[in-house]
Amino acid sequence: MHKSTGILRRALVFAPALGLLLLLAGCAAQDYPQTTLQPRGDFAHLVDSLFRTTLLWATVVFILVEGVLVYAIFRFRGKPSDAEPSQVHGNTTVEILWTVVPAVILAFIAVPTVQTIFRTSSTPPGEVVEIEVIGHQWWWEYRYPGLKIVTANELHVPVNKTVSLKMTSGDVVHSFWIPQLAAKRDVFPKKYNPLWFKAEVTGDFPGQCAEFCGLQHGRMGLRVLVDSQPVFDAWVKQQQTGSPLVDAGKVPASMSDSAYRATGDSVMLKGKLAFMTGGCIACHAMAGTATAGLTILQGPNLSHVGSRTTIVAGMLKNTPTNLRHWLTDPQAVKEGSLMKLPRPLTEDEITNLVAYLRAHQ
Amino acid sequence: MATSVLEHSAVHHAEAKSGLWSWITTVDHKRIGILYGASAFLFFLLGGIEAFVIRLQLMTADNTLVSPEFYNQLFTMHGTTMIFLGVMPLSAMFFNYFIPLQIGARDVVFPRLNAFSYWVFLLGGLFINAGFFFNAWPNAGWFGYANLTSAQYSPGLNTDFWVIGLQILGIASIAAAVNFFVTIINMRAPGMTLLRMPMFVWMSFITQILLLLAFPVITVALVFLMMDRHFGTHFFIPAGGGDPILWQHLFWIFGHPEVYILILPAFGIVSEILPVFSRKPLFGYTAMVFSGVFIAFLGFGVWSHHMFATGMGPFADAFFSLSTMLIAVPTGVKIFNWIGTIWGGSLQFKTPMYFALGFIAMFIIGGLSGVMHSSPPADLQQTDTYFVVAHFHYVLFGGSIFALTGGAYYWLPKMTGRMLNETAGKIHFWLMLIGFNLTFAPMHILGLNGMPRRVYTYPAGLGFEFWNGLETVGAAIIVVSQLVFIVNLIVSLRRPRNAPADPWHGATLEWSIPSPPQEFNFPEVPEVKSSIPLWDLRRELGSLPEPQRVSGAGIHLPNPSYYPLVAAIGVFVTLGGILFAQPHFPWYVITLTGVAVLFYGVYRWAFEPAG
Amino acid sequence: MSDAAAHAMHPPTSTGLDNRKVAIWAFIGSECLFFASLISTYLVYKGKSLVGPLPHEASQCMLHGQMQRCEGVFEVPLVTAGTAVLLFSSFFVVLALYGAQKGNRKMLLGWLSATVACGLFFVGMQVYEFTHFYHKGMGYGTNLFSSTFFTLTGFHGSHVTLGVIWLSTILFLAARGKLPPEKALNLELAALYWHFVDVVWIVIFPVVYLMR
Amino acid sequence: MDAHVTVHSEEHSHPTPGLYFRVALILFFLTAAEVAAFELARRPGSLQSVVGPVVVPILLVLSAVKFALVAMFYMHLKQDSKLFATLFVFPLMIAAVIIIALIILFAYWRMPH
Repeated sequence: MHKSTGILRRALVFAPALGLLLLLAGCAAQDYPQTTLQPRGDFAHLVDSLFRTTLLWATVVFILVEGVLVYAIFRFRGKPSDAEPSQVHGNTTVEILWTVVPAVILAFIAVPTVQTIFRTSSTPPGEVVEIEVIGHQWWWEYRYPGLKIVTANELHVPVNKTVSLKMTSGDVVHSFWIPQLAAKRDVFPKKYNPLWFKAEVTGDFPGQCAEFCGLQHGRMGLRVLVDSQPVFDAWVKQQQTGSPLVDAGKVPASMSDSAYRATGDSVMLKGKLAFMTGGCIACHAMAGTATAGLTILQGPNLSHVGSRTTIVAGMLKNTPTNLRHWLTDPQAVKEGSLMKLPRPLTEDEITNLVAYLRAHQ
Repeated sequence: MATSVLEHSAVHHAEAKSGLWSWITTVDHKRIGILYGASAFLFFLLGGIEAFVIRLQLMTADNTLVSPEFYNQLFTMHGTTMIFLGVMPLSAMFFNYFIPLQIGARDVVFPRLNAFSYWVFLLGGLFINAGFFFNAWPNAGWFGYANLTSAQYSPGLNTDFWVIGLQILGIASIAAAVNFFVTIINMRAPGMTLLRMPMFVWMSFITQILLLLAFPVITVALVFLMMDRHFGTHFFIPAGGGDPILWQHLFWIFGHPEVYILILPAFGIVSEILPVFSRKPLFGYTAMVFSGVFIAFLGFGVWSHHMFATGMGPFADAFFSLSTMLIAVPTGVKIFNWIGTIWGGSLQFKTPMYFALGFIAMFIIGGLSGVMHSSPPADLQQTDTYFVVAHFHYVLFGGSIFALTGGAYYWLPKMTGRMLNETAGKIHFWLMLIGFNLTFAPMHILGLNGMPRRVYTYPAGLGFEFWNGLETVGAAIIVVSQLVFIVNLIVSLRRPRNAPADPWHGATLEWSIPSPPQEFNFPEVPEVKSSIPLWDLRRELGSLPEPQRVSGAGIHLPNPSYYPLVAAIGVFVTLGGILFAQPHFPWYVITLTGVAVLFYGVYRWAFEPAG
Repeated sequence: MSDAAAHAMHPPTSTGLDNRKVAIWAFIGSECLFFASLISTYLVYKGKSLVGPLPHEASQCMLHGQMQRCEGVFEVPLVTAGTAVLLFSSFFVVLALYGAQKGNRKMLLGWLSATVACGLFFVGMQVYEFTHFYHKGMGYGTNLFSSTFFTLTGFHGSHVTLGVIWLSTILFLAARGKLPPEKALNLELAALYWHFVDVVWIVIFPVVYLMR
Repeated sequence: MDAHVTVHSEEHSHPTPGLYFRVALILFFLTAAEVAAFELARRPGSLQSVVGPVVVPILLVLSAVKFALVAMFYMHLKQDSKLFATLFVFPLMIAAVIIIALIILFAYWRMPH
């Protein structure tokens, strides 16, 4: 009986080790889009190599110590009738040894740790894209002071270029986390915290708030869209149109009301009317409206909302149906969200708003 | 054995005292221990139910079993309950019952203060949970990070129940810590020098020091928070110049020693069980003592490792990282000494031993993932993810709960006079070990693959579904394992009291007296010559005779008193009144009434004959 | 107090030290961390107030509904007097204890009354100071300085008040002849607490009032 | 903290009221010195430039001396059991470490970086 339980015990004790190995060997980024184990940015690589160092030592120690433990359990099982074992109280040599050896192993972790602390603590020199990140309950705001862009939830960055984030919060403590590109850093109101990274491939990298920040902490997602330089440049050019940071949100004549009236684009006119009278304008900046130039409003800037792939802080795909659901009853979609309609919108208003918002590419 | 039962009913007058009033007025450390144990176990089950609902909610992606608000209440109360109302008072049960017995004392040094601690603890625990009935269970996390807890972002009473309840519990902890501290210093049997104390007493002793030094800090932080919420200050409110980071510092200056408060008693229990069931003394007794002292001392210099993501700067990061790694050394020494204890022994596989060995195996894993967190850059990926959740459950469940359960199987026969069923105990162990690993091992994988903590759900497509589903299955197995324990306990309690005084051939003094002990513990105070007095005696005599119950006539015992309860109610009303602190409401009438009751209780207590 | 009777029945303690004395020292050790947290907060927030009033410097304050220039609030002479009185009360209580231990009833009652009087003077000084600050436009939540100051000194003041109540109780007992030399420990415990409250003020006075 | 420390305060010569009085006098003068240092550092004058830069260390030292005097003589730590001194000094050390650490940590936060 002891024999079988010993084997079972051994199997069970090693299960977590097997799990860890599986996790390193078997998981691919496509299975876990938010993984920390497949870094795609230089900051994340620094962290990852340190992680692998600690994991290696942890695994070695784990196998050795658990191995000895299981061996001892197996080897020294006894019966009540057995003679009393030798009454050893201690062994100074052994005790010194197992104090010193772990300390030495720790040094192998400590040295690269301290090196990495200093390497990650400040942005590497050279040309950088500066972006301000502001956490809100429960969405992310991004401002590109140099490029004069304000956007939300989806962070566009160019590939192979260092991005320097200056991060703060508009309300409570949040934590900005982009696992595959960098790591996480808490953001505090009235304080700026740095983070930087250089993405090495283009693609779509999800992340999310990592510090508990209230009711909808679980739905405070974000995405980082790493673009090739030409795509990024085009995106920048598009976003600058109507940006609050460019001529206080003034739009070109081709996007003015009179232009739409001339082309008979009733959606833009009716949608805009719904935007103004439905109450959206109280919280959202929008190109072509009176709030276009404001950066202090409570909700995300919607000037280019049609160009985003998701809405509601990464919760829903940006489709007409989802947008319609969201505008019909935001509290049903995301309970407690600060998106509160002053009055229910009519069917017509919603239809026009959906078309209007999606048209703002 | 039969005669001892007979004699028990015939001779022992003290146990004739029964009924509710005798429990309310009791100052007997053993009865108070049982009260702690019963209350804590109920709270522990409540915390377990909360955990299981959490697991059901996370079983599938985008699940809507519970609302986000209720989920946040569940995880807040799960953490708060398990730490303050589960593991700490379960340890307190063993402190109460076994510190006096192990050091050969008749009671703790201040029996009425002991009763006071228990009542304050119970009222505090009920107070925090009372929020449930007002739809205001605490919901800002057991760590209560400012400024989410400010009146602006947490307007309900939820956080008030938490802030005030924790202050009440803090008073209970400090009062109990003073009591046990002095008890261990001063009530030891003749010959029991500090370096002959049982290891459980040693680890408990260190725990009391940590309680004394850590709880004042959280008390101050809670007072600040209460002032922010009700009295117009801005300690943690940025708009008024306050800094939410200060909360984090004060919280973790308390919070890290608190981790050792939760685990050191477990170390002590395991250090009692392993030698007895290896039939071999503890390996490296002195090293065990000093590693414990070292862990406690260093425990005050590592708090900021909970805050690497806050951006403290490279020098602070490096300092707190290295101090944290340093703690791994004495912790490793303890693990190696436990293995050294079983090495060369003659291992007797009784249920307590199963849990003690399971403890070592699981604690190693928790310790190693802890070392992985101590590296700040790596921690920037791990913190606030399920990797951390896995880590501290391996320490606090795989560690503390396994050890406490082992302690229950080891010591319940002494407390109740009844043996627990061995087969059921082993089923309990295997189910718990399997369920535990199924629940928490996958959390390592989830955390490293990007699942953050404290989220009420997760979207499909991030790869989290499979592991979460598996974890919920594991949690169900844990639930079954606890049911096995409860059934075992109930069945055992319905049987006659026929446990021998020394069912395991123990080494320490509690096994020298009948099970359960008589009210006065020891008919005469024993002399101690080593850390294993009973083994010495057995070696001397060849075997130990079953101790007989004797008349306690002439043995002086403290009188029962209800003033500790009165004083506890005073504390409860004083602090509870602040819950009603609204403008234009005379809440201070309630608080002042509480102060009056407290003073009344304390004065009557002080001038009451102790016996 | 009646615990003393219980002790008489107990075998002598392991260390030979009185249980209650070990307990009060353990509690004092715990209190060190309580005041350390309050003092750290005061220091960490020093100079971070967004509006006045400030301890020493002139600043802009909200008073009578409008912003105006106001002077530093501290009145060092008054607090120096309070400090001196508290220090002397420590001196008085050791004399009272000396009297209690030697069975000198006159000495005990005289010096203990003086101690209580000093304590009351200190509390009165603090009540006056707080009221005065309030009239100068410094409420509890006015700024970080006022909040940290009132919390730190207020908790100290509440300790002094408790000490006064404790010492008064003993004075009452002593006056009725219930503090014979063999019970002098009852006073010693209160005295230790009282000295601790005094040493906390020895730190607070320079750190809060004298460092600018 | 050994079990066999059986120090009874009676075994030591108790301090006399005379000693208490001398301590009280020193405490009084040290307090006066504190206030004097404060005034000298505050008032414009020839001594301001001398005392001003070192007023904080002066105050800390004076306060520490006063603290030690009260603890040693009035709280009897000098002749009482070492256990009591340990019970007081150990928490004081931790308290000091925490205060200093917090000051340093928050000083870093305030630096531009």
